[in-house]
Amino acid sequence: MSAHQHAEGQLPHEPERATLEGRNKVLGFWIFLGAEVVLFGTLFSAFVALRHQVLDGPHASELFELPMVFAATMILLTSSLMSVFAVQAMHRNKVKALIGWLFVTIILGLSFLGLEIYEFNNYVAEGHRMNTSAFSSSFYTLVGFHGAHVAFGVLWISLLIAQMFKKGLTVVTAPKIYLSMIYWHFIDVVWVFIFTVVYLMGKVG
Amino acid sequence: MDWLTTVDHKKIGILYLLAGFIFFLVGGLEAILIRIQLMKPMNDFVAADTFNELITMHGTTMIFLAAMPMLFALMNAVIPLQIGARDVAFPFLNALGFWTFFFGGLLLNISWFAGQVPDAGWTSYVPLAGPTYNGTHGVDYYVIGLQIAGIGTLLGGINFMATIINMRAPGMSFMRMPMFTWAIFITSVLIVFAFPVLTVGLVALMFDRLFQANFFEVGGGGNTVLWEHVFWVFGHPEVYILILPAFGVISEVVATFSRKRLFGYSSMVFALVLIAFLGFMVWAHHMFTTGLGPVANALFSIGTMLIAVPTGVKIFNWLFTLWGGSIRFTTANLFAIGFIPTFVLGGVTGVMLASAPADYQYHDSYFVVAHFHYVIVGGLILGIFAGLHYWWPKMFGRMLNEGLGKLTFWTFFIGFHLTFFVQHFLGLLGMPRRVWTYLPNQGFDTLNLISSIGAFLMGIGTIVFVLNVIITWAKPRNAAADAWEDGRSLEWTIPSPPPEYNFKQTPLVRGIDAWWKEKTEGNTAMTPAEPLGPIHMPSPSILPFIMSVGLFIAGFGFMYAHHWLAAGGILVTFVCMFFRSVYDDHGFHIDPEEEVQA
Amino acid sequence: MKRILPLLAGMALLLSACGRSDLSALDPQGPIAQRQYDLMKISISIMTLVVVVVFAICIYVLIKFRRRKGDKTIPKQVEGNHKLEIIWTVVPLILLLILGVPTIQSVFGMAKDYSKDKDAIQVKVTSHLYWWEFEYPQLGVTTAQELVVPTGKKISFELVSADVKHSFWIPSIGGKMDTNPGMSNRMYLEFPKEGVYRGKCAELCGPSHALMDFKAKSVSPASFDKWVAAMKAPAVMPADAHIAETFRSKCLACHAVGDQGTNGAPNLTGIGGRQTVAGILYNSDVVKDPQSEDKTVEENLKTWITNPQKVKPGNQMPSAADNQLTQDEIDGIAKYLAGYKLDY
Amino acid sequence: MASNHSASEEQTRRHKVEGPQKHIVAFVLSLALTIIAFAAVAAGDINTNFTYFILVLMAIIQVFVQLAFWMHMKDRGHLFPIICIIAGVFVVCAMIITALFWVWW
Ligand code: HEA
Ligand code: HEA
Ligand SMILES: [Cu+2]
Repeated sequence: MSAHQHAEGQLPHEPERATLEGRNKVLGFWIFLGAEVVLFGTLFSAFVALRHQVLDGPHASELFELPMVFAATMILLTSSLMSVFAVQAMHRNKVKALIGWLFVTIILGLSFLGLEIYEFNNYVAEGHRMNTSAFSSSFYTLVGFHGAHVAFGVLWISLLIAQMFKKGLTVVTAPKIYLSMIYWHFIDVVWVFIFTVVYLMGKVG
Repeated sequence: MDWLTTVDHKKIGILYLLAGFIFFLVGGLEAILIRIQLMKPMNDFVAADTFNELITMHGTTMIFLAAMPMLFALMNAVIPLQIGARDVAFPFLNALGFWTFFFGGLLLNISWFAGQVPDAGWTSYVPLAGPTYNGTHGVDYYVIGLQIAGIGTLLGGINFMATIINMRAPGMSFMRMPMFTWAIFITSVLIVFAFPVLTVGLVALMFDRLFQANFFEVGGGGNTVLWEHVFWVFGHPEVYILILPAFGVISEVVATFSRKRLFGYSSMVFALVLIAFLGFMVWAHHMFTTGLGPVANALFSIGTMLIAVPTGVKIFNWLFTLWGGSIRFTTANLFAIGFIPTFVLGGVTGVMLASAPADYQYHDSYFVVAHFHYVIVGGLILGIFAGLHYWWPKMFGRMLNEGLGKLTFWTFFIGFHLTFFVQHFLGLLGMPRRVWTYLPNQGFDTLNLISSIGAFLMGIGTIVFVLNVIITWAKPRNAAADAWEDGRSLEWTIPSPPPEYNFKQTPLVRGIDAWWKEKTEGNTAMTPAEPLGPIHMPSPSILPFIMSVGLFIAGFGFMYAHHWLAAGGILVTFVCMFFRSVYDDHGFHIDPEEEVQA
Repeated sequence: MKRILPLLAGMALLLSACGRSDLSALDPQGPIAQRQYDLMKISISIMTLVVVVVFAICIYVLIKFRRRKGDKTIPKQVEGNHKLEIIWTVVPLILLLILGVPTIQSVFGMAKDYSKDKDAIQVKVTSHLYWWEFEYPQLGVTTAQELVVPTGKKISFELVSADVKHSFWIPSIGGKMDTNPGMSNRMYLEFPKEGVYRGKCAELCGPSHALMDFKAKSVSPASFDKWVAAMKAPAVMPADAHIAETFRSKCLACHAVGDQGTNGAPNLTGIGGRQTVAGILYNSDVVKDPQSEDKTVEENLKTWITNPQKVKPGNQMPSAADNQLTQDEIDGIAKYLAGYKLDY
Repeated sequence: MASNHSASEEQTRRHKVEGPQKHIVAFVLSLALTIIAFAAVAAGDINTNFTYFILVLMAIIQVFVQLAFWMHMKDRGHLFPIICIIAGVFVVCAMIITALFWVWW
């Protein structure tokens, strides 16, 4: 594959798609996200089926604190925007800016995680544990799965930042950056449904 | 060592075949024990709880550890060759997929040695499989073993989808792909969208069992019907995951041995897509007696019946491929031709089951056992045997012995019908399935005896196949490139077995049945689509193996609540992922011209 | 031909031997089973048609188009045939329509709810590991293992499980419905003829799933009323005071007879007249067609009381040893229970 | 097919790098949608079903916005990603409907 040379640097215009490996990765990752849609969808349906089974534990409308959820939502949304800027920086072949945006992204991701952990702690203190009721089990599993995805994303992006320092932007590293950004957006999209279905609808009753 | 680190799809295919076949023998042995126990009324050959362990492990092993891996074996061995590719899209993931499947299966079967074996049926219905009524670690082995093996399957699905989309040789448009490739493509789609459902179900069951969650615990507000839904939303597409590749094999074998192109190619493709689509909307036909109410039962009845139409299209297209052809009765073709009527028998009993009010009588009786063994053994297993005999020369460079092959066919085929035909009647006469024994004088005795005798015949057939393989092994590797002379697709243009890089030069595909087209135009080779040059190959890696071992260890850690062990296992896996990300695999190059001289 | 033969043999089998009339789904004894059998007949006819067509084409093709030795000719490469393809899409659709219409009618027909019907007999079925409890809420009666119903009436069932899933199935009368823990299901059946029908558990529920049989006995409405009265009559206790005391303290802790005891384990009222002990030990002095291995009620009771695990592995009843029953006590209780028959 | 097809795609690809404006618009849109959703709940006294309706609508619009702009689904060459996501959503819808209607009946 003759790489198309871009005016500003040595890299082709969309370095993530410059090689067959890169294109395979992008496609494969999308397929993986299709599978993830089903994964989260199943968790959602379990949650929807069990959401009223609270037994003696607190009900969703008593439990959730909207301001905190709102803050978490804003943080994640903003981090998504940051990751868009990261990809744009990559397309301009500006490694420094790229690293900067990635850095902001994971900082926001970490704050989101921190908030979530704090939130879970509060809930447990109020007697809402994994084994309290079917509602609590499905709540922690669904939101926890999302949290685990965020945590994985943070680890992954940190690793990529390290690689950026060491290897710079190449046709090998570019697809990785691109994928991690798609992944990050995906997490954000899932969160849209979580705050809608779990928190807001739970609050409505 | 070479085999532990390989990322070559051909070798991985052989690994899948070996492991899958061994699990097939294990599952078959379990089946034989089941049949011995049921040979006569009130038999006490095995104890009641052992029997439940046997059926559970038989069903689980056969479906997840025997049938699917053997299909993956064929996929790996054939797909890249059929589409003119040097390898799959993700060779590393391919190896990882194999090893996670292998260690997942190993973990599941270690339960026999731990003495705590899953015993709630392959469907693991709660609460029987839940912590309250199943206090031992038996079902934990099921949950964790399948979870690990499931990762492998999902990776395989993603891999083959990407491979088929991105790696086709120049000129091979979607509508020029061989039918087997199409079948695998659709199968992969089904895997990608069905397996995550199982993953979540298993996670929920695992949380219930290990962390006192309440998904399915009625006392905690959980719901047992939810498990049934989750299991079957996965479970029904799963049966098409099993049968579609067999459909693909039959399409290839029948066309080759009748020297005719596949009849109605585009309708075959359309039928595949339709089956896959409908396959996701009929799961509740396994739950007609759960009590979902008449509306659900009516809708799912009709939906299920509709699947008969695209399946029928395939059946008749095969028959009309044979029609007017010049049919050669090789072993592979015998299996394929045996497949067609047998599968139809199984399919039509499926449509009978789909009629909900009648299913109130059939459900969980031996009629269902007869149905699914007709479609699975009479469909899928015959299909796998057809595929193995057909592609054996391509995989190993040696032709299987035809005489022994035919003996395998006849013993297995007759044994099969003996075993399972009578089971229809057993079910209608009132024999429930999953019973470890039955009282005499209920009209079950003779039929069960016949059934057991048939199972022994199938056992003999299998043993003959093993003999055939061993004998063939001692023969020289002399299979021709186009081993059956009438090959139609790209895999028959390269040596048997193919070199590491498959194609010296990527071929240019000029039509459907690419190789056949060249042959009829008098060409002896494909037109290359690229100049001869060094070929890039991925380097072998031990990481997939180690990652799977990590998961295997973590599985035990979770099960026996050794949290440091679980964490350690997961850590091993993550560290491997870290290395994989940090150290770029630059691969190596092979120069085919040098190879020729060397 | 090899494939046709077993099919024909099977057909012959189907027509001649339909199994036991109190068990087989092929010999319906009630309208629900009859309706299901009718559906089976429609579907089997359709399927036979399909199978015959496929087999005919298959055999014709295999005979006509086999390759002769050394034949090198290349057959015509046919792409397809739209007319044919339309035929084999449309004809199956029509066949499915023929099956689909009665299917839907029956689905809704069988789902009719008689729970509010004053004329219907209400029965609440509760499944346990591994026995069946039948409660008649209208009548204030509870029995176990042997369901007793009047002929000619709709029997409206409410089904629920006390532990794991089971499934309630009386093949010759109609079936079946799962019993789920925590949720109840409904269905109804009718028993036009008097008789005793075999019922089965059809959902894997543990080691003794295979042995979780029950009986459904239909009697005339007059007998049924007598039976209800007899069930409600005060319990007949053992004559021997020591046996009575043992029975009360050991057995009635879980079981019930008449107005005594609790319903945590099968109700024993009138057990001496039931066809089986524990659902599977046939009583040669009660059933019409005893087998050589069948024993009398009293013998069966002794076997059961002494070591229930041996008969039904995994069941919840303690053995005589656990209950600290002496041989005399076992004999006494067995004798008493064997003589406990209801007159109806 | 895959390789030579993309080679031609490579040549016809736009050379200009897109600016951030579009994404900021998308961001603001997302913010607005989120705030509407939260406000609808915080307001509290609207009819429950209507609130549900607003919530679901906002979520769906937001997902489209994000998929289209941030995950580049509107760009060329994203046919398979679109199919993947739609297929996933299809399976999920079937299950959610089941969860709503048939698990507790
Ligand atoms: C490879 C696996 C496989 C395949 C392909 C199928 C195919 C089908 N299955 Fe089967 N099935 C299983 C594996 C499979 N099944 C298993 C494992 C179980 C039990 C699981 C368990 O409980 O443990 C099961 C159970 C099962 C049930 C539940 C029974 C019960 O538990 O009560 C039902 C009910 O509808 C059903 C229906 C069907 C139908 C309609 C098809 C159709 O796809 C068949 C279509 C094919 C044809 C119809 C033949 C060809 C068509 C023609 C020649 C055209 C003309 C035909 C007509 C007009 C009829 N199956
Ligand atoms: C791919 C799937 C598959 C396959 C291939 C088979 C193959 C066979 N099955 Fe299986 N079966 C299932 C899937 C499958 N089954 C499932 C899903 C269930 C339901 C489980 C449940 O209820 O949960 C089931 C249940 C099931 C039952 C019902 C149990 C019950 O409900 O109580 C029976 C009974 O006859 C049976 C028999 C057989 C037989 C005789 C074979 C034969 O075809 C097997 C032929 C193979 C051999 C005979 C191998 C011979 C090998 C040797 C003899 C050598 C052994 C040597 C060594 C190991 C060194 N099976
Ligand atoms: Cu199914």
